[in-house]
Amino acid sequence: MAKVKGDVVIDIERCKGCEICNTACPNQVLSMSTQVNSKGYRFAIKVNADCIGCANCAIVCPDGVITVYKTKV
Amino acid sequence: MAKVKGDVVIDIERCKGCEICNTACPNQVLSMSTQVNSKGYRFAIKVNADCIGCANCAIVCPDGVITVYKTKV
Amino acid sequence: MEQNFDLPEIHTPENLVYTKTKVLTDNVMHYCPGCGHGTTHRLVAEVIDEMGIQGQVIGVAPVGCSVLAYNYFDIDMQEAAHGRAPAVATGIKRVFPDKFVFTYQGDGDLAAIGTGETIHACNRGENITILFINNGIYGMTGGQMAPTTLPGMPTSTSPYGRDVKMMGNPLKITELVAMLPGTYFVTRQAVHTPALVRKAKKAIRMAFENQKLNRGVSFVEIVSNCNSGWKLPPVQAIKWLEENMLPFYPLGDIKVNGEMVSK
Amino acid sequence: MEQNFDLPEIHTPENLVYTKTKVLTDNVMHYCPGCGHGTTHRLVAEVIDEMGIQGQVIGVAPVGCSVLAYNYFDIDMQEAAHGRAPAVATGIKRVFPDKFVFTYQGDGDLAAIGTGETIHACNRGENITILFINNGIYGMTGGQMAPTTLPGMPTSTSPYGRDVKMMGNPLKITELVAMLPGTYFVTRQAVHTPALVRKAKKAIRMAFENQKLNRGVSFVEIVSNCNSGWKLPPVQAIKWLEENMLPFYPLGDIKVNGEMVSK
Amino acid sequence: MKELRLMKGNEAIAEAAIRAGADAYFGYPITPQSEVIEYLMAEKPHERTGMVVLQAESEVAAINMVYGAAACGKRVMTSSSSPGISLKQEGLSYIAGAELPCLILNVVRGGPGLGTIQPSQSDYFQATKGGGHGDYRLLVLAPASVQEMYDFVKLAFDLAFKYRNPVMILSDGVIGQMMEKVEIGEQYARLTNEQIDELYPWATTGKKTGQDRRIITSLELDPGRQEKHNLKLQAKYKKMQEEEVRYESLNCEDAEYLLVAFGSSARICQKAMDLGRAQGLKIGLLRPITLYPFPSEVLNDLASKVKGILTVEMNAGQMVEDVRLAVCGKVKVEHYGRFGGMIPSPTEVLQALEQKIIGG
Amino acid sequence: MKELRLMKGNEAIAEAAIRAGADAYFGYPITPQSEVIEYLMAEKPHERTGMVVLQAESEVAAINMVYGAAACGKRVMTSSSSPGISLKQEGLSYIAGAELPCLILNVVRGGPGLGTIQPSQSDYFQATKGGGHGDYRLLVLAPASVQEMYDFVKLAFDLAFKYRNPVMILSDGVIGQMMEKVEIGEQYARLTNEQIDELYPWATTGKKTGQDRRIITSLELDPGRQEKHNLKLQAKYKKMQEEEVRYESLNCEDAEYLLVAFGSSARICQKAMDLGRAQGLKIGLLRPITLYPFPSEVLNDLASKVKGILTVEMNAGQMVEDVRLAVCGKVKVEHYGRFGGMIPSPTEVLQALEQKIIGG
Amino acid sequence: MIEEIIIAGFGGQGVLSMGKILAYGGLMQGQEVSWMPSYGPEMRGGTANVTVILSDERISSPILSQFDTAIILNQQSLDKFEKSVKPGGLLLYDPNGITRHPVRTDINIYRIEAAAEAARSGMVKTFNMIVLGAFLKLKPIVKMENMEKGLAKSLPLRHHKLIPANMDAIRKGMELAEPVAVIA
Amino acid sequence: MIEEIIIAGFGGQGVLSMGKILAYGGLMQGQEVSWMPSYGPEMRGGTANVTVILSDERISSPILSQFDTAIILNQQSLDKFEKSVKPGGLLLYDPNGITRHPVRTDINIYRIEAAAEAARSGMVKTFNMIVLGAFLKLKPIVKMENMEKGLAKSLPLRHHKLIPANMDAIRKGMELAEPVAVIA
Ligand SMILES: Cc1ncc(C[n+]2csc(CCOP(=O)(O)OP(=O)(O)O)c2C)c(N)n1
Ligand SMILES: Cc1ncc(C[n+]2csc(CCOP(=O)(O)OP(=O)(O)O)c2C)c(N)n1
Ligand code: SF4
Ligand code: SF4
Ligand code: SF4
Ligand code: SF4
Ligand code: SF4
Ligand code: SF4
Ligand SMILES: [Mg+2]
Ligand SMILES: [Mg+2]
Repeated sequence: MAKVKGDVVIDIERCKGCEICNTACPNQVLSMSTQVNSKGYRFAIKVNADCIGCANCAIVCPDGVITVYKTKV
Repeated sequence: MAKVKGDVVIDIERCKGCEICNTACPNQVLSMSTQVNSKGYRFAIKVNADCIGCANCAIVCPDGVITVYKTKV
Repeated sequence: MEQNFDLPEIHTPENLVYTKTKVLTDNVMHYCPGCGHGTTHRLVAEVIDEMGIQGQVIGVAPVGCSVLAYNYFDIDMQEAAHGRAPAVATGIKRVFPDKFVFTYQGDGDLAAIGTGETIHACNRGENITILFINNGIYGMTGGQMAPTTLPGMPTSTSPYGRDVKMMGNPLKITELVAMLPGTYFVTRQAVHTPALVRKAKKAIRMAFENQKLNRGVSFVEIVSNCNSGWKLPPVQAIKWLEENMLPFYPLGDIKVNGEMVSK
Repeated sequence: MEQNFDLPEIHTPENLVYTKTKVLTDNVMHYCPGCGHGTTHRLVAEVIDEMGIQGQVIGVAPVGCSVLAYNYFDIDMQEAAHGRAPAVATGIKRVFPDKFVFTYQGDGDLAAIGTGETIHACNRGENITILFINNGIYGMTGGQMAPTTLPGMPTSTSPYGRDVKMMGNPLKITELVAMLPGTYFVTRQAVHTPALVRKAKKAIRMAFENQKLNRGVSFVEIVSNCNSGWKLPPVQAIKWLEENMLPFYPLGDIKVNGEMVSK
Repeated sequence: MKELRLMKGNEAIAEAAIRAGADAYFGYPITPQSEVIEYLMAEKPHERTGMVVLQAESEVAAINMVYGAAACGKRVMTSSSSPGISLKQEGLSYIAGAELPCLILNVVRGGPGLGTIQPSQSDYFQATKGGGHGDYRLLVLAPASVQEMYDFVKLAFDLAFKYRNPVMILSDGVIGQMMEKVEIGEQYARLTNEQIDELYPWATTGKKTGQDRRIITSLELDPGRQEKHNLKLQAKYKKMQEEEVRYESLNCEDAEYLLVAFGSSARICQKAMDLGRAQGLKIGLLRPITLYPFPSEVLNDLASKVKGILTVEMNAGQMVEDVRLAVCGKVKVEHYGRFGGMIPSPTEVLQALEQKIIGG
Repeated sequence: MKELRLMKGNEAIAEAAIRAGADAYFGYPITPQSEVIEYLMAEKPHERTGMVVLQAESEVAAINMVYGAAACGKRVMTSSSSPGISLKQEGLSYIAGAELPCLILNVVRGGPGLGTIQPSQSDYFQATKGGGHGDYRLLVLAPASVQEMYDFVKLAFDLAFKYRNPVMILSDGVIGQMMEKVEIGEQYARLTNEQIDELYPWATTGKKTGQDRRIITSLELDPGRQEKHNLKLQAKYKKMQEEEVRYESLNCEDAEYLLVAFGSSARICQKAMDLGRAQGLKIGLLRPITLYPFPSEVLNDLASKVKGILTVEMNAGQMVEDVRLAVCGKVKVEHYGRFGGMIPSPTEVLQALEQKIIGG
Repeated sequence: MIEEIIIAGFGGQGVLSMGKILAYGGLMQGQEVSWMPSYGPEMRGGTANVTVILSDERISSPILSQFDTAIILNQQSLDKFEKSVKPGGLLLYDPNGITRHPVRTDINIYRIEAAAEAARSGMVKTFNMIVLGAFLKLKPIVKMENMEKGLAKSLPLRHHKLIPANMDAIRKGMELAEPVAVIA
Repeated sequence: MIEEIIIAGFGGQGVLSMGKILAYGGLMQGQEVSWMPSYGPEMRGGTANVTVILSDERISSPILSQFDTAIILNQQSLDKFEKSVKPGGLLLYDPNGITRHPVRTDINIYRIEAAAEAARSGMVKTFNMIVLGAFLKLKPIVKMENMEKGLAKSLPLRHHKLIPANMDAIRKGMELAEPVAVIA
């Protein structure tokens, strides 16, 4: 089975720090920043390189913040 | 079994000649007059002496026209 | 001159079997000949009479042929705006929880413009009695289509018969309100034969008795005739009712003691 | 500074798995963090995108938190008065039978003030899609009790919890509309986990596909969270939803292809 | 020659709607105007022109169906009578706020409340000052004959689209129920969807590729922008005042006494005027046809010439306020009214004029 | 000393209702007045006084619940904001027609349509001329402070029962949302059912043996009798005009220029007046407290003394018509308005006065 | 020419359609016409009346309190409208069911036994046309040919076969009008 | 004495309650007070502001466009209200998150590092009281004893145990107010 490598791009200005993506990620890739964006929200950040591009985070994100890429390596 | 004798009193000014009492009477006691009352309606009249005071006519009469008496003879 | 069959000698109080209750006034009702509104009025009045609650009842009649019901019931009454009787009754019952409150509504009133008020009063379980006269038409305004008009039935706003594709389906609102937890007793009755009148009266009695026990909504539908709207003489209208209305709106209890009656 | 885990090298069109659909505008939604309105918007937009019907859809959003939905959907939209979206949608669909028309309504909107419009549009079988976001509360106006508020649940107008004796029972309007002959597809979904999102999207897709076939009303309830109204952070709100809302509002299809789904 | 028919006012409205190319009617029955929907249903307009006719579940639903269809650029109408029109006030305010064209017919009956089904003009304030909330105006036409019931339908649609504003025909039980001769006009074609797209770029007909989406709303959370929207509405109303005032003036040239009345009251006043003139009284009649915009200017002019003005209304005194505002104290203005379904007779109007104005 | 509290206007209304011995509140949430029902629910008035508080399914239901309970002789109220008040117009017309006492609070927001939730006074016409159908009037009180929000509740109930007429408190988002000091008055007991039977023989409390049944209705099919009923209503309104006009006049004795404003606009005008007086301008302020009946007489008197009048309203010019009707051409009357949720500042009011009246 | 007429009777007597046919007749003759009914399905079992005006000029008020002619078909209507006939005007009534007969002496009073005739001939439906015939005899304001055209216009096509019978009834009514009291 | 104040910041910063406590303090001191919020739950995630007036006399307009004092807690509010301070008036702001600092030279500008202090002390909830303390230091219009009474009045009974902590925060704020630019 080919290994899968994924990555997410987070539009931090749209993010509201709700942490729902975080809960949905199978690999605990996401966490919340300590800084805030211009609206005063902490935002989602990647905390490891384990993303498999499953898009779980993106499809539960209420604000359409996350773009997901996936490739077989 | 004691024989039952009934009679109905018809308030002809209230009667609207709908003939529903007529249909409900088991003994065909009632029929409609040829004359009209002051509202222009034909009204219920008794056409025989076979009333048994069952009150069927009275309880289906929409206008509360009929009073019923009954006695054992 | 017709023959006289009177038996004045038996007209004594002991022999009295039936006479118009005093809870109905002596005013002649404005209903068309043979209209079921009259019969239903009488039954409600008789129940009030027999329960001895004439002084504790407040009735609500909204717009519809029975808008002048207050001319006939000798009780305190309120006339309500079209469709709003359940809200009006809610207002009354909430400030007078110990009085008996009933609404007397037509099918246009209860199931068209008043749908929201009907559903929500039932859903809240207001402790009231709802009398619902379903004649499949707007009687008062001249025979327009009602939510309950049968498929194919002609009315003045469906002159070629109700076309369900264009005008929608007849609404069985009684079955709907029976689904709500706030209704305790839901039944469908008719009043065009002596036997049905007797059953309907029992149902109305139960609907009022439930109020004493604070059970929530008691909902009594009466499938009735509108001779003017249907353009049929009374006796034919009753036949039409039996052949067309009753198969679609079958008589019987739907919910008793808060439980659906299984079919 | 946090560590950088970006893999810009794989950010190519072939590798793109997921990105916000263009049927949503780039405006940042005004919803509170974690609100299910956002997710639901996205799914509707994705379905419109995938069906290629952006130019044929007219959406109706009445008052409620989603009143500004027209800022987010890149389609022609109408804002409707509170509760009236099904009537507005009826008006649109009747003059544009070939367009896709949907309403997007909250529980206060659809099941309180809009009860009459909801029931009658469903009963007429208007060929529209109704999206019903049930968060058990009036989000927009500051968390008042909705018809769908659970027993005992505190809101700003039931600060000591919903007392069903006084305030009435929660209304399962979805089950009611499923009883009406005019509804063709009635389902209850949620969008707080990836699996549920996928299912919900399928349901929304089916609801739009049905319009092509002139099947009548497709009604999709989404059980959702209102973090502000419930006064819970998003992740906790989702937990509360699972533990409290879902047992009362069980997910799943209720009516498919015009037939009740037997349980 | 055009086709002549004897029709009720309510039927004339319905026939005129079909002929004007109306796309949809949504309404709920109520006396004394149910003939509108009854006539439409009998005529099968879906076959004649493709016009949609739907009996709604309530007046509230009906006006919101109008909202939805009007927002699509369609010619849409509804009709009702007083209590039903009250229920439509929120919807009307939304329609005015969202600047949607449509036609609302009110065949007024006596109020308040359930009142009576007999004719009345007691909804003048509601129609002209905005019975709903917010600063908005309907353009209000008051027909005084069955022919005008017919003619004003097309006029109303034209004005509604010219201004993107709801237009009300304020009629009453007399005009709605009476039959008169009507000249039936031509059948205008309904607009095609392509024509709508071209003529009404604001209409929600489905977003066109490469173009902006259309949004129909009356919401503006930002008060600054909402104020701008209000100013735009006010400018529109001002334009109506400049361009759309309509009235009929009879015998006003030499009049010493002026009757002002609209709708069926004006018909009665015309007879009263004839009776008075026969007695040598120089009476004129000014009949406002647009109640909003009100013919204030002509009244102000006439006020300089006459000795007194009597408004005759089937209400407790409503239009009289607009007459007083127009006249601005120049001359005495009194009101004579019958109400609750009572209709003044020409003789009693003449008496009132003599007592309140000529003698008074 | 009476108890002092800092309260929002909306909360003051709610507390005042409990203290005035109100029997019931029926309402539906809408910004900016949802605090009324929220405060009531939090206070558990069913425990404090036995008062009933119910969140209705809609504004239409709420006003009809009010109808039912008011017909029982109970002290009943509802509250809403503009769109919700529009929905209540049919019910209000019924209540006025059936002559039932009750209290309606409108915390006005900017319209038309959904508009904005910000403060406005654009429902003046609707409140004073009858937004519903038929010839009826509400008695309308316009509070200008949180204290008046509190005080007018009892006053409104008293007037409502004195006249058997609905009374509206016409407030706005400013007065509803602001907090000010409130002197909390005593707790009045709710009337017992026996007291109601004695005081209000018209109330439907259950027919008493040997007495006539009570009928609450607004229907009268016979136009002659309906007209009598209308005349009775008109006589009542006349009595209100004679007995219930209320206003506040500030610095009117020596005023050369008069500001006329109600509610929160009057507060702003007061500041504008102070600013103007500081510049030596002799400005007075007349604040109508009852909008119906309108203080026409005092305005007519003042019109003889001042050089010009400016009405300041958060609308496009509504009360200005009543001022003009009162003044009857004696002196120039202009209107300055901000709307759509915009609130005029004292300085801009002063500028408007200078431009439109003093300079103009 | 202007003729102001009230026709009044029970709901079922064809009062409104009689007025309508007369008005259509006038229309066919090129006259201005108006037809204003008392209305209200909400009032059941009551009386019905209609004001019909035929005129050579534009008609002002369609509602009147004084009439050139009153055509009266029951007691209530007689009681109500006898006084509304202009001095010198015409009162035409069917005596069937009338117990209190008209008393005015300043008007022309005629009777038409239409109910009796309709019963006799078995054509109950043409009752109102008999009355109308009597009126047209007394006031020949619409030519018969125009009445026929009026009937054709006012009846739906499927009822056009009834026109001859109706015209016969009108002619019959013309024969049967009888003076009761005629002023000098 | 009359003091017209605007307090403005993010929704969650306690802007409204700070205003309310100040107003209650004034009330306890026998002053006339008014508190007028920008409102609208319908606008989510936006900014909040409140106008508070304390005065010895009856307050006319509760809505103002010019203020004696502006208390500013975020960038948007600074951008919006800097210009609304009367010449010679006071602008007090928390520099946390502020990138574009105030520039006016005709007013007195002070800063209060309340966010930082609240974070430091772990008492995040008292952030707004620290700000209020700074204001009261600069404009001692309400006595501390009345502030304490005001707190007691404005907090529900179950929160009265928090009064000492709040008073401490006010006192802390008094210490921390720092001038930025003070006019002569
Ligand atoms: C707001 C409003 N809309 C419409 C009407 C007219 N109206 C009066 S009764 C009625 C319907 C009557 O039908 P139903 O309720 O079935 O009673 P029925 O006369 O058949 O007994 C209607 C439409 C009204 N009075 N008020
Ligand atoms: C006629 C009218 N009544 C009340 C309101 C106020 N209002 C706006 S939205 C709303 C309820 C919102 O709740 P819901 O429909 O559940 O939507 P949510 O915000 O929860 O998504 C209310 C009561 C209004 N705008 N119009
Ligand atoms: S779900 Fe979306 S909005 Fe929420 S934290 Fe994750 S990226 Fe941000
Ligand atoms: S795509 Fe999947 S693995 Fe990657 S961050 Fe999102 S949820 Fe985690
Ligand atoms: S049922 Fe009553 S109204 Fe009908 S005919 Fe018999 S007695 Fe008369
Ligand atoms: S009482 Fe019975 S038997 Fe006698 S007339 Fe009536 S129905 Fe017939
Ligand atoms: S119209 Fe119909 S419902 Fe009304 S009284 Fe006549 S028969 Fe009865
Ligand atoms: S208030 Fe509730 S429903 Fe509205 S946006 Fe916030 S979380 Fe969502
Ligand atoms: Mg019916
Ligand atoms: Mg909700």
